[in-house]
Formats: sequence, structure tokens, C-alpha cells
Amino acid sequence: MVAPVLEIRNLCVDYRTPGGIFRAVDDVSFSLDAGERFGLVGESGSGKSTTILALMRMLRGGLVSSGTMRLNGRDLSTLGTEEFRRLRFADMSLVPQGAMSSLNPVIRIREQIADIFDDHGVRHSSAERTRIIGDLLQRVGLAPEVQDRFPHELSGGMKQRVCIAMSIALKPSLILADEPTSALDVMVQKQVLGTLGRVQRELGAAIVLIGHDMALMAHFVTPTASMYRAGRSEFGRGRGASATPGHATRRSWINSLPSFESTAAIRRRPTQSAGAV
Amino acid sequence: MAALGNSLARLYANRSLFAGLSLLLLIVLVALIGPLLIDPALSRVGATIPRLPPSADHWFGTDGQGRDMFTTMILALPQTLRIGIAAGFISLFVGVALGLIAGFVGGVVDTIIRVASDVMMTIPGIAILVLVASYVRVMTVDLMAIIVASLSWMVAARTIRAQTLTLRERGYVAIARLNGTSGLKLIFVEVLPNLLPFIAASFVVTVTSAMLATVGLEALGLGPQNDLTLGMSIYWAQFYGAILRGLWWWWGPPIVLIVLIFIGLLLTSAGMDGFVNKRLEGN
Amino acid sequence: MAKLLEVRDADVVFTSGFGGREKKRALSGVSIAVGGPHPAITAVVGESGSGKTTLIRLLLGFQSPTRGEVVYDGKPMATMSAPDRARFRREVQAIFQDPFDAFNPFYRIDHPLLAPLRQFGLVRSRDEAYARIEKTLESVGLRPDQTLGKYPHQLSGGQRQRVMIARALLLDPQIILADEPVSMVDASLRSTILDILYGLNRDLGISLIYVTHDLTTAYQVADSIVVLHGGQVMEVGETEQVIHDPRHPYTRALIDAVPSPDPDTPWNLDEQSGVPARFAPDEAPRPLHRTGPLRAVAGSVGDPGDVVTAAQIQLAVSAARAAEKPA
Amino acid sequence: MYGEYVLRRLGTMLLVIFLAISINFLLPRLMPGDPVEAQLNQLMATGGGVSDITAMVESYRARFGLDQPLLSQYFAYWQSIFRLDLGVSLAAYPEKVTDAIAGGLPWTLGLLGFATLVSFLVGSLLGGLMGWPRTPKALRIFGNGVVVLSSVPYFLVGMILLYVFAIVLRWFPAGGGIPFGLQLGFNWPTVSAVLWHATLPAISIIAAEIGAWALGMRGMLVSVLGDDYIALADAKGLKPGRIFLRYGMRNALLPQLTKLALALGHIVSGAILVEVIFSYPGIGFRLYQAIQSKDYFVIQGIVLLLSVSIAIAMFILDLIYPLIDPRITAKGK
Repeated sequence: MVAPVLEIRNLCVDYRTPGGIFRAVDDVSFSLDAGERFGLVGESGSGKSTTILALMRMLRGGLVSSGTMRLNGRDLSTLGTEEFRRLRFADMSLVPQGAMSSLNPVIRIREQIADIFDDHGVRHSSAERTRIIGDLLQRVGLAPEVQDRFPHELSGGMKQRVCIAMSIALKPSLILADEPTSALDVMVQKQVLGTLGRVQRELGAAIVLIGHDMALMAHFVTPTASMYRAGRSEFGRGRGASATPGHATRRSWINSLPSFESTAAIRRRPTQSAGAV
Repeated sequence: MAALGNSLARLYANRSLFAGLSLLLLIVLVALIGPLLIDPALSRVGATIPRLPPSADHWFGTDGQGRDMFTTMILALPQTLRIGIAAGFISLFVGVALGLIAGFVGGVVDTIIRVASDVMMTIPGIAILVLVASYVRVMTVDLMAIIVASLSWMVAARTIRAQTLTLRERGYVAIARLNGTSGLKLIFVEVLPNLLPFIAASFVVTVTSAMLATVGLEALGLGPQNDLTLGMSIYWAQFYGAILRGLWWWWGPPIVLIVLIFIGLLLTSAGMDGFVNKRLEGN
Repeated sequence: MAKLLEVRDADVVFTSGFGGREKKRALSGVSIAVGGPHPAITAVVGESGSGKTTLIRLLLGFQSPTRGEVVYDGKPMATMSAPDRARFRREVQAIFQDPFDAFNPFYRIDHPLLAPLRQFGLVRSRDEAYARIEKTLESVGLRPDQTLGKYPHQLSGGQRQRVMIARALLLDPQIILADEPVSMVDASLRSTILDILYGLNRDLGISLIYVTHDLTTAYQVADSIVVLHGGQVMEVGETEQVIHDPRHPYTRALIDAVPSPDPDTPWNLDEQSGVPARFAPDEAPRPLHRTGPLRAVAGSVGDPGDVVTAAQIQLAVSAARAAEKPA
Repeated sequence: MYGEYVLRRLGTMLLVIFLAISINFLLPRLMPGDPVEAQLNQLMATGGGVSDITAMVESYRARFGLDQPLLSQYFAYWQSIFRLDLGVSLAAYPEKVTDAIAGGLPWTLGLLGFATLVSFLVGSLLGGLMGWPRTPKALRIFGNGVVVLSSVPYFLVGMILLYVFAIVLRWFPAGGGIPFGLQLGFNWPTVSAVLWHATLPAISIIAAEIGAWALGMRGMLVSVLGDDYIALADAKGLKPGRIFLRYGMRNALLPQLTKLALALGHIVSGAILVEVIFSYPGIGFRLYQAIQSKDYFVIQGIVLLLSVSIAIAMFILDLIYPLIDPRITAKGK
């Protein structure tokens, strides 16, 4: 049985704050096979992004206090800095949330994609490189000529597509998408998410999608994968991404969400008698 | 207020700011207390035997004109500080006022102030100061402060204008307008308190550039002729070839004092940048 | 007779660049109304850059239109006398989007609560002021002892948003303009705050303009919906009709872009064409044609009814709803 | 779009030059009691070392045309500017001001240009390294030392260097530009002599200015490293060197260039004083001499030349800026 693409066991991440240790991720475990789509849902500050940062070893100030993370069977904690650097975007890539500000504003799109190849030892002739980058952009619904443009000349949706193109440049086996569409307009959101889904399926990679819009997630995640509901209390210390074993009962929980069909619309309630204040 | 309490704690944490402020405090104390402890007569020309190296009774030796260097330094320090700080306050006041007006009034007024400050920045201050100073027959400490101030207001104006433009768009300013506040009250109650760290930072930068210009002018001999300042003592040392004749104690002490002042100012402004940026990230 | 605040056929054009050559049309030919005899809630829905925030600034008097006018209680804003302007300032209040930007970090949150009471002379003493403040804080679900005396950074986003609502209520306003009041608040709190806003209309008879990019929340609270795109009104009408029977292609695309939380209803995510359909707003604004007693759509769809303004449809909807609700 | 940007920057430059010339014209006339006249009378009274005093007074009268209304004097002044006739030197009559200045120009340009370039580039790189987390601690301490040193004003550094290296150690000449009686020519003796004399002044400018650039750059890089595109570059598994140079420094350099443009006035001021300390034959020293001898036309000429050259230098920097930051021409700065 081939090892799962990603296997996280009892992951805990702590932050040292003036008010003592803050446990951002509290005993999270889940695993993913190739091609699987996994949704990580929760409100802001619920630790869902921290899990991804811990995976990519980009925790600023945080510390993985316990738990193991295995990518394609390899325990990530055993890798040295240089080894881990080579693994980034080759085996595991990231689609950032703030696409608007995630591209280097002073160099062309072409150079930012070429960097990935160069620093992972992938050599091309310049003509070949142009063709490869052109294909990559076309796969995410952008014209090949976009590679000669600067980031400020592209719309929010186009910038996010460039980030998706980057994330599949080295054909990784796992894509981490940290709220890739929350900064975009509603209409563009659907197109970009659709592109991400299509590209991930063509690549056969596993994908972890982080988000707080549960309705959006429900449509993206394949029925088999389960969803973690990351709790966050209003005051005081936030609880980490609590581990919900097996499948959350999606039906009951979804009904509580505002939507056009649900009858829980506030407006429908009979008008109370006046004079509340 | 709690805000002041925790900022003092952060002050201590910001080592360079703490070091800078304590150095400046020490210098100001020396400038205030020093003159009370020495006999000013010793600083008059011919009061002592000239060109004596540092010794027991003349700690800093004597200069070529027979003045006791230690006494001269103690009297010169407050004068130089006075010019620098007076020029600092004048140009800060002008700069903040223009910055606020440009930031809030906007339109043509803003363009005029912005272009004026940019143009004045390009003209080499020392050249204009030289021109003006060479016309003035009798240069006094206060007149020098005004002349120097006329060319160091631009820094404050630019910083405060930039900050006012951003603060003006903040939500709480709009809320204040909804609460019925308007005009000057809006500026002084809502915007000014948040400008304080930037005003403090600009003050340090302005005093530094004013001091630099003052000492520069004095080194060219354009400082106050009959007042004793650190810059002028360097000029007289250089004028009488003290450097070539190796009388290091004539130009050494003023240089050391000036260097200490500037190091204090630099540490404070570097510390303040950290403090100001933190506030930017803070809210 | 509750007062009416109207924007009449307004254009807002921002000029910038060298010699003012670059022109950006934020709003063109927009007529919106709020208040009037039957207090109601109108949702103005639009994506970023649709001109919805500019519309709020017009209604608040923070921005004057390049063409057209803003009228309150029959008096044009531009030529309003000082007392009328003071009364306008008190009766038309607003709530903003960013809870972290709406409070001056230098002061405790008591400052923006005391200021309106003092500025409009609504209280004679400090105790009377605090009494009113505490009552209003409670009405928005906040406990005064856990809120007053604190600095903004000591309160959560949700708390701050409710303090902002309380501030508006202190002036007994007739109209509240809410600019994306829940978009930066956690989902769990969103419905609580929407509940409060709806309560203001239902219980206190306050009329609201609720500006949002999120159609589902608009559906939750609004009586009528105005769809704004590129500074022009695409469609306006009673909420149920607009949501379940959208006429304008842009409205249809907006509704289609919202995923129904029930995964079984199809959302055809995977058949997405690469490039999204572009709805470039045409240069000259297309007039609104009435397609039903409580509906109007921009441009001729089928046989165009008579030309009408969004304001007229809004008022028609609020009148119709008033007829339904028991007096 | 680039055309419009160039036009606007050209306009600013011309405005600065216009204002500099106007200030230069107005300043002497605003002064209470025209010191030029006082100076001349004093010279006439003592029949000072100038041979034909009356001729000079006439040239002075014609020069200013005192009786004419201010406006026509202003136009006369502008005409003389275009004819590059900045008047006549009082101290070294009949030498024209332009000749007096021309002599010093190459020296100052060489010294100033070289010192500013070196201190800007080395200072910025040092500052960047001080802000980069992976830099070894020793370099950071060295950097902080340089920054503290830079707080000392130019000419004081000059004085100290002069005393230590010229007087005590005698490694360098105590002043001047070239040894007396040396044939100027493009041969090694001249060049080596020039370099030898220019070393101490250059070092004092660099020592005083390098810290300011380092401090500025460190602050900029630290703030740039907080941006999202650095996080993504890190996530992309790029080599640290590339992140530092192409993502960090490239973006942090932009505000430094703006600061360079704004600091030109201050740098020139410092250079003038250094020339005075080392009696280096540039226009700074020439200005100092003009002050000593109250040679007003030469003073005005030099001040005007400095302002105009700085305005031109700023214009050149403005042209370079959009090549580094493509966003500039997009929305027009």
C-alpha cells in the first residue's frame, strides 16, 4: 500500500506570547492520498493557517511542540534546511491568500516563475523556457504573453492564477491553498477556484484547501474527505483546530448557514411587538 | 494613562532610544550646571598663558588666545545647544503647521507647500546660509537660530504632511465628523495626538540638521563673532593653524563635545524610527 | 412624517493625473432614496469598484456629486442652512466596515460615545450621558461594565462593531447608512449583528441603506435590493423577486456565483471557462425600465416598461411592505 | 506614459532652476543697506589693492543698474545669465566670475561624484546586510559601528583625519589639490598626485555619509522582508541569496534613490566644508575664499551653480527611477 501523500499525527503548535504559551494548533491529525481534496475550515485565528505554516516550516515565532508530519512517507522533521528548501514547490507547493501582494512588484511574471526552475536545478534554453512558462499560464486560463507583464498590470484574479501556475510548475504531489480566493470578488472567486480544481485534478496531486466560507468549501471538497471545524471562542484564548474524528455531520451543520433557500432568514421572523428599547 | 505607561516600558526595551536620550540628557545637564561652577573670567582673551597643554590647573589646556579651554567649553556648550534647539523648535513649528495645512486643506495650497519644500530641499542649505550670513554684519546666537531654522523646516513639513494625508482618511476621523466635530477641533482632538510620535521623530531630525548647519557655518567663520560657541572655537583653532601646529587640545575638546551631541541625536532618532514604525504596525 | 434622504440622478467623476486628463466615473445617473413615510432597509449590492462606498459618501454629505444633487427633507444639501445641516448631521448616521480603523487608538472607547452627546447638547450632565450610553450599549447586546473604560485594542472586532452601532443610536437617528458592517466580522457574530440592524428598522423605525458585496446577507435583512455595477444601477426590486427571478444578466451572474451551502444542489464548479464573463458598464448609463410593480431593470429587456428611478421602486417596495405588516 | 513622466520631472527641474536664479537675484537686493556698495566704498576709500577702482565701480553700477526699476534689473540679470556672464569678481578684478568658478568645478565634481557614489553603494549594501537575518553577527556589529561614526559631521571627520594621517603620520599631503609647480597633463605623475591629494577628503565624505545610507537601507529592508512576496519567495524554495538580492534589496533600493535625490543638497554642503578643511581647490574652497574677501558676485555665482547642478542631478535620478520601479510610469509619480 503506497504511503499517503500527507500524514499528520497529533500536531501541536505553540506560540510564546507575553501572556504565556498560546496553543494555536491543538492535537490535529489527518491524512491525504493522491488526488484527494481536503478542506480545513474555521474562523480567523482558529489555527488553520498555522497548520499550513508548520507544514511549510514558515512559522514565524511559532514552534511545533509535538506531533509528526510525513510527506510521501518522509518525516519532514528529519530534513535539513537545504534539503527542505529543495522540497518546497517540488514536492509540496503553496497558493497564497493575498495574491494581490504575493508577486514581486518590480520584476516581470516570467522571471518570478523562472526563479522556481533555476533554484531547483531545472535548466532550459531561453526559447524552451518561454514555451514552458507560456504553457503553464495557458493551463490556468492566462495568455502566454502575460509572462512579459508586471504584476501591477494584472487584475486580482489574474495574479491569483499566476500563483496557481507557480504552484504546479514543478508538478508537486501536494498543493496547500491558504484561502486562495477570499481576497477576490465573488464572480472571479468561482472562476479561480474552478481553475485550481481543474489543474489539481489534471496533476493528480492532493490538495488542502483552507477557507472560512463553508458553502464554498462544501462544493470543492470531494465527498470522501472530511472537514475539520476549527472552533474559536469570542473572548480569551482561542482553542486550536480541534480534531473531529471521521466525518463531520455536514448536513446539520450546513443548515445553520445563511443562504437563499434556508428558512432561517431573519427577515421572515414575525415582527415582535415594538418598543424593545 | 495606560498608553503612556506601556510606552515607557517599550522605551526601555528600545535600547538605542534609551541610550540616545540618556546621553542627550547628560549633555544638557552639563550645559545647565557647568556654567554655575566655573569662573567665566578665565574664558576671556588673554586671561591665561596661551598654548599650554592640558595640566592640573588647566584641565583642557589653554588656546592660542590665552583662554582656558575647559572654561570656554563649559560656556560654549549651552550656546551651541541653544542655537540647535531654538532652530529645531522654530523649524518644527513651521514644518508641522505647514504639514498639517497641506495635509488637511489639500488642493492648490497642498501643491504650493509640497513644491516649495521639494525645491528648498534641492538648494544646498549651506550655500544659502553662507550667502545670508555673509550679508549680516553682526551675527548673534538668536539670529543664527532663525537663519538655520529657515532651511531645516522642510523635513518636518514633508513627514507631517505625509502622515496627515493618511490619518485624514482613517475611520475614526469620519466618525468624529459624524459626531459633529469639525474644523480645528477635528485636527487637534483626533489627528494631532496620533501625530505626536512623528512630530517627536521629526524634531530630532530637525535639531540634527540645524546643529549640522550651525556648526558648518561656524566652521566657515560665519557664526556669532563675539559669542563663544563650539563651532566658533573650532574656527578660531583652524584659523590660527592649530591643526598644523599640533595644538590638539585647542580643537580636540570642541570636536569631542560636538561628536557626543551628534551621537546622542543619532541614537535617539534611530531608536525613534523603531518606535514610530512599531506604532505604525501596532494600530 | 419621517424625512426622506435622496440622491437624484447623480454623477461622481474623479479627475487625476497631469492636467486632470485621467477621468474615473465612480457613479453615473444614480437615484437612490432612504427614509420617508415607511422606514425600510435597502441593500446596495456590488463588487469592489462598483461605486457603493462613493454612494455612501454622497448620502453622508462627505462628497458632493459632479452632476445631480443630494436632497434631505426637500432641502438640497449644497444650499442647506447651518441649523438644517446640524439637524441632518444628527438624524443621518453611519456604521463603517473596519472595526479596527473606526476607533482613535489614543482614547478609550468612551470618547466617541460621549462626543456626540456633548456636541449636540443632548445631555446636561456626565451621569445622564453615561446612563444613556449604558442603555444603548445594552440594546446592542454589550455589557457596559465589560466595554466602557477600555481602549479599542482591548475589544474584539465584534464588540467594536456593536459599539459603533451604539454610537449611531445615541443620536436617535432616522437614517443609518451601513457600509459593509459585517464583512470583517467572524461568521458566528455576523448573524447577531445583522439581527441588531434589522431590529433597528423593525423596532425603532430607522431606515437603513445596507451596502454589501455579499448577496446572502442582503437577502437576510433587506426589503429591496439595488444591484450596482461600474457606478450604474443594473437592477432594483423587492428582495424575493430579485433573488429568485433575476432579470439582468449581471444579477444572474452574481447570484450564480454564490455557492449554495447544500452540496447536493449543483454549482457546476468544474465546467468553469478560463476567462470570466466581462460586464463592461456601457459609457452612457442605460435608463431603468419598470418590469413589474416592484421591479426595474437597466436596458430594454423584452418590452420595456416606462422609465423609472431606483428611488421610486424602493419607495414602492417599502410602501408595499408597510401594507403587509400590522401597523 | 514614460514621456509624460519625463515631461513632468523636466518641468520640476526648470522650476527649481528658475527659483534658484530668482533667489540669487533677490537676496542681495533684500538685504538692508547693500553690503556690495558698502564694500566698494570701503575699497575706494582705502584705494585697496585693486588697481583701477573707478572702472570696477562703473562695472558694478552697470551691472546692477541701481536706478532702474527692479523688474528691468531682473530681466537684465536673466539676460546676463543666458550669456553666462555672472559678473566680475571683486577680489580678483577683472577676472570674470565664470572663470573663477570654472577652475574649481572639475575638482569638486571628481571628489563629490566619487565619494557620493561609493558611500551610497557600499552604504546601501552594508545596510541591507545589517537588515538580513542570515548575516553573521560580526558584520552587524561592524555595521552599527559605521552608523555611529556617520553621525559625526563631515568636516570634523576631515579634521581628525588631517591631523592623524597628514600631520602626525605624514602619509598624505596636508592639503591642496596638486603639488606646486607640477605640469598638469594626462600622465601618471599628475593622476597619482591628484589621487594622492584627494584621498583624505574623499574618505572623510565617505566615512560621514556611509552610515546614513546603511541606516536607511536597513530600515527599508527590514520592512520589505515583512511583505507577502518575500513569504512566497521563501515558500517557493528559492535560494536565500536570490531572495536577498532580487526580492529584498531590489525593492528596498527604491526609497533609497528618492532619499539620494533629496540628500544631494546636504551632501554638497558637507563637501564644501571638507574642501575648506583640506584647502582642496574645488568650488567649495573657492566659495570660502570668496566669503573671506566678501566677493559677492563669486559667492552668488557659486551658489547659483550648486543649485542648478543639483537640480540637474535630481532630474537624472528621476529618469533612472522608473527603470528600476516599473510602477512609476504606470500611474505617473
